[in-house]
Amino acid sequence: MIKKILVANRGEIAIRVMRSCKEMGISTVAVYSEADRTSRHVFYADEACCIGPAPSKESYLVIDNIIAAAKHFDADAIHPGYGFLSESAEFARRCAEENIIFIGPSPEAMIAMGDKISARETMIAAGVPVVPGSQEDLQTLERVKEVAEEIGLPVMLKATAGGGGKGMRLIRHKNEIEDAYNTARSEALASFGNDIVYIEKFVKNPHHIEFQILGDNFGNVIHLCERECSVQRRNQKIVEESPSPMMTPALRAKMGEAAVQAAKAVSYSGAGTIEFLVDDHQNFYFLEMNTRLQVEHPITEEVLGVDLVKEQINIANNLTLRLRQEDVVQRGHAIECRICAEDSDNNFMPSPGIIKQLTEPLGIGTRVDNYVYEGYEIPMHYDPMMGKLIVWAVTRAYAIKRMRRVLYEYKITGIKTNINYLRRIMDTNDFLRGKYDTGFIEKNSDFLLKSTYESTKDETEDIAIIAAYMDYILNLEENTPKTADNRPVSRWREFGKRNVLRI
Amino acid sequence: MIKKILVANRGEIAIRVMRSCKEMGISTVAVYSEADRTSRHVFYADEACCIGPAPSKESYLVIDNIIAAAKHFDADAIHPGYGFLSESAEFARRCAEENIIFIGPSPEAMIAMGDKISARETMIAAGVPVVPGSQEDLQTLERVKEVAEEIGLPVMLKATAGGGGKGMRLIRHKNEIEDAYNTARSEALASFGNDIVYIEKFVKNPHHIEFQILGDNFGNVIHLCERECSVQRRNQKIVEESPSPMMTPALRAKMGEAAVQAAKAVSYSGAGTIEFLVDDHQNFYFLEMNTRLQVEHPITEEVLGVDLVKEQINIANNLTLRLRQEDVVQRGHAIECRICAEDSDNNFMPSPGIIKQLTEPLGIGTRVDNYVYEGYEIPMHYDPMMGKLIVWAVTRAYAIKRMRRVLYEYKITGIKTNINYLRRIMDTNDFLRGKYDTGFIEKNSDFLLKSTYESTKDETEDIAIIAAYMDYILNLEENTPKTADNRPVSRWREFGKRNVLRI
Amino acid sequence: MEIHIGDRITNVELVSKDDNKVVISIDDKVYDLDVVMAENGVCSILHNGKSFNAELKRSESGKSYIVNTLFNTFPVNIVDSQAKYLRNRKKDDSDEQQDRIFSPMPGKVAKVLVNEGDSVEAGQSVILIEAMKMQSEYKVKKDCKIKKILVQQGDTIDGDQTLITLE
Amino acid sequence: MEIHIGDRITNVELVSKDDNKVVISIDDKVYDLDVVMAENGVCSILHNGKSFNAELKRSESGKSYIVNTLFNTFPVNIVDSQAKYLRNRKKDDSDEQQDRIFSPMPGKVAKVLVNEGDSVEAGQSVILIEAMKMQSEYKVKKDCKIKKILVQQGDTIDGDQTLITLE
Repeated sequence: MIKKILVANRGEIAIRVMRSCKEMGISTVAVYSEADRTSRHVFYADEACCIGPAPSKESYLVIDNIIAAAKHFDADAIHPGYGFLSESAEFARRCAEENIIFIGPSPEAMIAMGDKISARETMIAAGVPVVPGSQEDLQTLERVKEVAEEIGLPVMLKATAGGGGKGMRLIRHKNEIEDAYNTARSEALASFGNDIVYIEKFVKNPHHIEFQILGDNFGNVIHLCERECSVQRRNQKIVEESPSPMMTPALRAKMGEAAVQAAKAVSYSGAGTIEFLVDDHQNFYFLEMNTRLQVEHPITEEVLGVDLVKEQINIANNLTLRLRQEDVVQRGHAIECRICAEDSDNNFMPSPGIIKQLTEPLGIGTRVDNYVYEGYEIPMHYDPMMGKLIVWAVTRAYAIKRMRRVLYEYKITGIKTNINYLRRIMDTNDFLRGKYDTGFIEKNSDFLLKSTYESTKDETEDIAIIAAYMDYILNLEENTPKTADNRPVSRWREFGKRNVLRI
Repeated sequence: MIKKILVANRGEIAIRVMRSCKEMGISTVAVYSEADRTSRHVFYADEACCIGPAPSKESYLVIDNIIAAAKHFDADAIHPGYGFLSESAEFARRCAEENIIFIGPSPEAMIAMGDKISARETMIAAGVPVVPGSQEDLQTLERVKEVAEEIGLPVMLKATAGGGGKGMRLIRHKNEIEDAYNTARSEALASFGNDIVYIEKFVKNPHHIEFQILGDNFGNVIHLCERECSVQRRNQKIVEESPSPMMTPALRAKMGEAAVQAAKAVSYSGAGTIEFLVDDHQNFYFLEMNTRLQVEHPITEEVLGVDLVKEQINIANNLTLRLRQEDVVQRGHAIECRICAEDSDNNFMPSPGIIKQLTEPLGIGTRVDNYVYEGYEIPMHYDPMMGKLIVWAVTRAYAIKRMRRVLYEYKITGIKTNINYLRRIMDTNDFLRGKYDTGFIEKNSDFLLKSTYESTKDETEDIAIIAAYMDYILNLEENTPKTADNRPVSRWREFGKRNVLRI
Repeated sequence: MEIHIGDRITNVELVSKDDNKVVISIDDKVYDLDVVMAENGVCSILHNGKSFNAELKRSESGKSYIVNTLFNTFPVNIVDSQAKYLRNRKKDDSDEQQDRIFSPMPGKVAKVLVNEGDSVEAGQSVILIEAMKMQSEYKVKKDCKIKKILVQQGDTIDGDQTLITLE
Repeated sequence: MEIHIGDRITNVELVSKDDNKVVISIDDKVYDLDVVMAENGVCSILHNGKSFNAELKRSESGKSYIVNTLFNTFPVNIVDSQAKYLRNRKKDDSDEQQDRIFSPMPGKVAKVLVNEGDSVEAGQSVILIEAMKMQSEYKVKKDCKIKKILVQQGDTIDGDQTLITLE
């Protein structure tokens, strides 16, 4: 059985994984870059090891350093989290060679799902619907034109090795084909060192719905229902919910079955996610498989009452799945918002810096997966996501209201965040009605980006003036020597006791 | 429908109630004593009203002041929380007279359940088992002797109007009867202005198990399963869990049915709790009914996926119960620990004071119902409970491990707390095995009260020395002028940058 | 005292103060308040029974605030005598004058796109800054000349640090 | 420097310090550490790859600490020159001498049970303090006389405030 796990990640996911390890009595080893000495995952772990300078490619992405740390600390297993090396088949293979358990699928499954064309082929063979398109590498412009005509415009031209929107071109008209072919290939070559492209039918503003699956080392695979992830800005998910407001029991059964088939087709073991595009007529198409934990996995945990990290570790321990498909019963509704250090009023400019003050929301139906703390400096080297708010409630309508309450309670100063933006998403009519697809953010951008400051000339505006004024006076008065422990309350006390104020 | 609720309480329960109000779009009015101006419930509410000086009996217990506040702010309803006026039939009646909805049962139900003898009579009539004992007021010593003989020693002599252990005497031998009768009566007279007593069979170290019930204004009553509350110190609950480790489905059905009968016998409307004593042979006896929300209600919410405050408000809005008995299905296991400002190493001496630093536990399966914040001064006038930690997990064993993790993450400085004591409860063998009754704390007191400091002369001890030493040096170095916003990290930065340190 | 909120200019005076009880006038309006600075950066104000919580973000200078209330964010500026003096002194300068390029947030110089002495056109990008896996371009507002380049590729920069001076 | 932990007396020296890298000797043992004061009151120490978090509660004097580690609570006292001086000066006084009655926590005087000038016996209760709905009795340790009573029933008291002096 696994006794010690090295968590090859940072930020909230490292803490998330370590929390479950601690609960299972498993020791943890943190790895950290030079920029992350004060990051909470270093404190939280039982042991910690510096693996290089701040840039990820010199630390969190260096397989040799992580393997060396695992060997030095005698870790039985490595949990990769998401991002970084989590989908590197090479890393998984190295772990196997070094006799370290990689908590995730086999390198073969990762490779099969990593290449988009081979994944499409595997899915077609397994009877899982894919977006209509080419099942071959398109080597010439002529072949691209032929296939595009066959499928019918509009189509998407995509790099086989692609990801993150790179090496991807939308072709609406025949005369755009040649230009698209050339630019997509050169971008793919530059980004992935590989210029192979293929074509897919373009689905306009689909729903992005994914199914969580779990497979063990004995061929058992179950699905854990869906997550609705259509609230995206530039292909980045912002808000996720489960169940999907557009889901029906019949469609869930059908898509769930397809997800299980997809995972079985690559003998998948561990936790994974099958992403589907769904159109307005409930047609669904396999998009890709993520062979790791997702950022948004907590909404599944809340609705089903499972601990996915614990399930991953049990699978890695060669246990059979704890749950059968019929044990998987959804209860209530969960929503997740990703809290990012970014200035949503200023083109989502990243906002690293020191957190001066932090009050996190608590109470019924509230879960915060975080890693930041008061006084922590969010480094500029990594992702701006600093935590996730997850709410659970009996119904979708009540979950939205709870998310509003929770966003209201969340107070952070020192850096800029997207909290106001998230609040506005919770007020958007399309979201409230549950009638939205991946076109949501664009469609509602005027409402979402309206300036937060509107002169009201009312009481609230005067309250803001008064608060600033009082703080200013207090600050002026603060020229008395300070004790080591002066706190705002005692400041105010002193101020209060004076009664009369000289300005 | 209710649009505005005055919450006639303070502390965590006031915040708990207001959170649900906010989620339902209902405005809230806080009432506060002069000692509570900086209490979070004042900030959290939409409106706030001072109702008197610090002592409860001049503020939170003054019906006239609370009614006046409700009328001034035009509140439709009053939620009493627990404690204070929550079980005052007079308060409920005044609300009715003033046309304010009291969120709780009718005054008649409160009276029927408030007097112990009448409650026993009602229960016997309803076919609910009660502890064998007298069904009459015992007016003479002779009658006491007769009844004691009838029932068989040992017996408890109790005051009809009693509570909190006052006016209560255990009689083991015949020759103790007279003395017990005299002291119990005089104590009851002094405490409750009423010297009527009755006798109950003494049940040694029973389990304290209670059933949550919900009733609407149309005669529908359901039970929401049990809570195990046997971990008690001096009749105060410390740790509660649900389900009870000693419960069986058959016993649950039987006790649940009895709880529903008990509530129906007084036409109960709202949320309430039937407390039972259970002996080792699964015999159960009605103990009393609490006609309000309990401190430990969140463990029921977690296991069943309900929001009890919302259900209370729906019932007060004259809605029929949302749930039928067959909808009530337990999932997983929940444990609650009460966090108190008290010095568990020093006879649980209360420890009011200013909270210097606070880090609350977060993440999967963690709920914190709190009201304190950094810089807040816990006043000495009220209850020492400053919040509750609630964990949920798939199994009992995993819930205990999660509670350990959560207690580990909870950091608070400035005041003394019972957190170490709670940690030790989680390590007690009897608790781990789920084999405990109300004798638990006494039985395990040696283990629970062992001194936290044991010289280990190992690395950890040296680490403690080093930490204190470094902080001391840092503090010495801190004689440079301060900016308004100096924070520990920047302190350390400055310190770090100097490289060489002059001591 | 002069206080600006957005474009609105107000005159604010402290009329009296007795412990938490504060009377303040804003222009002609008098507010009778109960004010407490309770949490780090949070100000609780009771006015006619209403409970307001204003979250204060104070700038380094201590005179400029971002104030968050439940539904709004307000920029508030305290104009004390020192600020008035600076304002008067600055009056001659055109506010539109851009004499430097800076980044509002910390980051890393991904690429410097110009050389010292270059003449650049309005809207031309001069430097690329990277932070949190995102690159931002910084442009000049009007035609000008690059005076001095104070950073080079790979440098770590602070927020508000001058990167390039213009003339 | 002399540092006490419980009953153990140690000699602690800072050997060197370069940024976070700190070398410290405790008696004869040398520790090569990576030390960060990261959160308010929390000290992160890496030693041979192990990650320790020590939670510090500093007394008002700044020289006496309660240190919590994962499984233990340690009382640590820094004995600097000032503390040594005070210790020497105090040597003549018997440590067992009880010259006052105080409460460790704030509260309210529920009842004063003696009068000035009263002779009281060891173990006799002299005052009742109430806080958080709980009453605590305070007793004298040995036979003595009540010198001065500084509080009366209903008074609000601070922690560590002298309530009664004894002689």
